[in-house]
Amino acid sequence: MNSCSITREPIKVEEIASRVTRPEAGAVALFIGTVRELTGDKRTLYLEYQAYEAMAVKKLEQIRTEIGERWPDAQVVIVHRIGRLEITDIAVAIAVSTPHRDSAYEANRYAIERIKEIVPIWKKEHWEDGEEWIGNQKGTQEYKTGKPEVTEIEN
Amino acid sequence: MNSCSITREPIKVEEIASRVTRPEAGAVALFIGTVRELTGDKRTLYLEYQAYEAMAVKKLEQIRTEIGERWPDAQVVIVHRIGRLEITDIAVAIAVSTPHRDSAYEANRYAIERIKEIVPIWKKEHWEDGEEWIGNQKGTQEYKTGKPEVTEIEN
Amino acid sequence: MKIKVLLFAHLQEEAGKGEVELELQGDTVKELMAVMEKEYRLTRLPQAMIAVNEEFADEETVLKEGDSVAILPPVSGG
Amino acid sequence: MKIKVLLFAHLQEEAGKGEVELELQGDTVKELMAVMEKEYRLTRLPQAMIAVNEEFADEETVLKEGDSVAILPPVSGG
Repeated sequence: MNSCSITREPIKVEEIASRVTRPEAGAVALFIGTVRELTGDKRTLYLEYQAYEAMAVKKLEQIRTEIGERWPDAQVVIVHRIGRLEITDIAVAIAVSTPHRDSAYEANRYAIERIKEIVPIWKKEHWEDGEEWIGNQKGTQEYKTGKPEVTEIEN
Repeated sequence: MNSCSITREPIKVEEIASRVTRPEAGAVALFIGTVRELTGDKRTLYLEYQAYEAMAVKKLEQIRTEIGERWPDAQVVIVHRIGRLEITDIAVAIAVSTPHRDSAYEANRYAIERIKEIVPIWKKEHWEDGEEWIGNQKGTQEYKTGKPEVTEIEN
Repeated sequence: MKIKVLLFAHLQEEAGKGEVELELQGDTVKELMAVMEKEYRLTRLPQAMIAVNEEFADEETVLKEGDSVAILPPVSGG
Repeated sequence: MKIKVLLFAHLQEEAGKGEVELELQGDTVKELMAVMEKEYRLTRLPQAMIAVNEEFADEETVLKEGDSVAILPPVSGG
């Protein structure tokens, strides 16, 4: 099963959830990132997402592998949408199923933090008075080595 | 909007998620509790959920209120299913939307822990060789006062 | 006085019904619980929570005519 | 040697295209970056990550004919 993907189509939550649902799992944690209208006092009209697709899929799969090492019981599906997205559209959906809920929440949280670190996807915000490609939102770190550092996730 | 409910019908994840989706929110955390086949070495055939419905809805609404006090930005929907549930059926769905993801995860986690403490719902496990109403799964505490204690949630 | 008592989960099965009406001598939850234990042979009552008119109460809670008392085994929803 | 360079986000807009082929004098990512900066007036390159053939690399990475080098501004997915 191809469990991580980049899509141009609307993301269906039900479908993502059902792909990790299984008899062994008692918990499914889902995270849905949606397009927010206001950031500070700026009103977004719409967003544009761009990906380095081949590498983005590889990096999403890497995150799945990392989760498999830390939470061997987890099953993970990640889908990220690209192209033009309107307010409230789903940009990313992460589903994690596990036998017990602790690890579903933890692994899910791990996935979104890692996506924001290593997956080559960018968003451009479009406002009434301009537009801008958004940089790293986890702080304005410079990648001195050219590589993102592997950081431990703080819960 | 009646945001917490007890239902006898299958829970639709898409519908629950859409009820908290809004322009102010950038994050939706969903938790789905499903019927697990194996608990230890016991194989469950199906579950039966029973609720003290009027009070259960009140207590779910109380949890919504508690979340509103701790995470004022959060919008919450909780739906719990009762009756006979088969393996992989959804027993409970919790959706929390917030502007930023931290509080969505935290508030969602808070909700499921509180549900397991104060909402009068019981499950009966049916196995091949018997059946049993399941007691408190958060430890075998006795309620000496007759009331559940209000405990802080450990993350 | 007349009190309506609601039973759930294993208590409901032990009593053979989910709702009983009883004429209570005394006026506290504690006295009501003693009657229930004796008349219906209910088990694991010390683990139960009590709700009076859908709000958590305790053994000292004083009842009045027409109250609805629910005896709630430890919950296992979610 | 011939190297394919992929550009994204603001870099793509500054270059006016997402992909360029260039004939590189030298063989490290660092040398390639210097050429890109000079020829395409790309900004904020010090913040960029580098990938060679879809895997993260760094300035010292040695390139070979036919490699695909992607210059990745800080990511903002999710």
